[in-house]
Amino acid sequence: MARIVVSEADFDVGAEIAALTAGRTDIGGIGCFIGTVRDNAPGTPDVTALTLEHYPAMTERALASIVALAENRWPLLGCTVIHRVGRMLPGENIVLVIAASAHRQAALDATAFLIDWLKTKAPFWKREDLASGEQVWVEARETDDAAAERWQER
Amino acid sequence: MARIVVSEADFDVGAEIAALTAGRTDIGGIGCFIGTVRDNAPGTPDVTALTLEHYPAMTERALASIVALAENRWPLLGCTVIHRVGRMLPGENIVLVIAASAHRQAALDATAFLIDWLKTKAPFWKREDLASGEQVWVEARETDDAAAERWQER
Amino acid sequence: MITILYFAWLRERTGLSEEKFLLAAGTVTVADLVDILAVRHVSAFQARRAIRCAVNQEFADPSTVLNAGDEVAFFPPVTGG
Amino acid sequence: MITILYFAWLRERTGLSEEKFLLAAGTVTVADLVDILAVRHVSAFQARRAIRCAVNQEFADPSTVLNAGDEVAFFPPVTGG
Repeated sequence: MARIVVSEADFDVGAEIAALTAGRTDIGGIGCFIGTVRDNAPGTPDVTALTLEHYPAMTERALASIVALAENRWPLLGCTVIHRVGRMLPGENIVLVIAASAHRQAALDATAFLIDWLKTKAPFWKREDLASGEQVWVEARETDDAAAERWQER
Repeated sequence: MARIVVSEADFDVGAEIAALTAGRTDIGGIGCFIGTVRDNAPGTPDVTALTLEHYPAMTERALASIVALAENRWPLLGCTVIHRVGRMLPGENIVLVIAASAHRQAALDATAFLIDWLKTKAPFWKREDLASGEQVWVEARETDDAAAERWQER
Repeated sequence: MITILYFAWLRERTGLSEEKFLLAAGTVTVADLVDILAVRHVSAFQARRAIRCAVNQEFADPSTVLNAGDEVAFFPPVTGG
Repeated sequence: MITILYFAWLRERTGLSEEKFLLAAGTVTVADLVDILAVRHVSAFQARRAIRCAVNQEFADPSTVLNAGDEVAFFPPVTGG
């Protein structure tokens, strides 16, 4: 039921939500998260581009297993995960998560879970091109691990 | 900075997100929630229409104060709240909340906060038209109050 | 004089969207007003605990004191979103 | 024979996306393999605690036992999303 896409192409949030909800009258709430490329320093931007590398053979498998966990945990009526790879500029979309359910709490919780787990369990790596000309691999943040862990405590 | 709309007209989620993020390179995460009209019983739909009544003089004021609370609490870089009023059919949009921030946690938390508070603090009332011909005012749910309360505990 | 507004099933049960009311001399609270309106609109004010109130477009308590010119609204718990 | 894949800065520091490796006789774990690779790719395997591993596209532990035909991937902690 879930739609999982890994692609260099950008996505259209409105079209993805429309596709997920078309003809449905059982959905009451749709949660959505979009991750975008951000300059590290507003005013004096230092990130000129972001490159997303991934492990193709593992990526869709990892995403499918994360989605399966969410579907197991919440009564989802629709789920979309799109992750871009390749080179992107500041302001561009990186990732889209949509989770639909009869009630809002399940939709919102599943959305947060999906992006938290995706950030810590799916084989993507970000490299930033800096204004200085340097290329830097983004380091994993401990707060991301903590965000993912909190779903296991419950 | 926030965009607050109360209207009979439907909204375009993609266009609203695009308007909020246009030309921005400081946004890293965008949280979004869409509430839709739902049949109460999948298979044997019993809700034929939903009518949203509101208290116009109070509504935008209440929404503005809810948005101000969110902006006070999280470093938001953009916020949109659109609530429809009037008559809607199953599957149609009712409400849209968008919250953008540099980081995902603030965007997701603000989105959940906004819809939780909106459900318990903004003067809207739902009336369902049932297949039987009856018209029934939807009763407030205690779980909605509990959802709003949890933001005060922290 | 105050303006009283009714919404949702309070509007239906009172049969009114709006009515005017002349405040009595002395201190009148929301609770006092409800006591008076409950006589006039018996079925609407039967389930008092299910009724919420706003004074001048802000949520109010039973103890909120009313002043001439106030807009007082009665409605069930909100169910938007 | 196993296939070893490198991603992100491990790919850059080893200078390789992929290499083949003939498994020694007996039980070989991910930790054993890292010991061997650390000799060959000194700078890449210097910060061992910062390296994650997947065997046949599933996250693996240092104690995971390797078998002929396995695809073993080494990479830094993931940073997608």
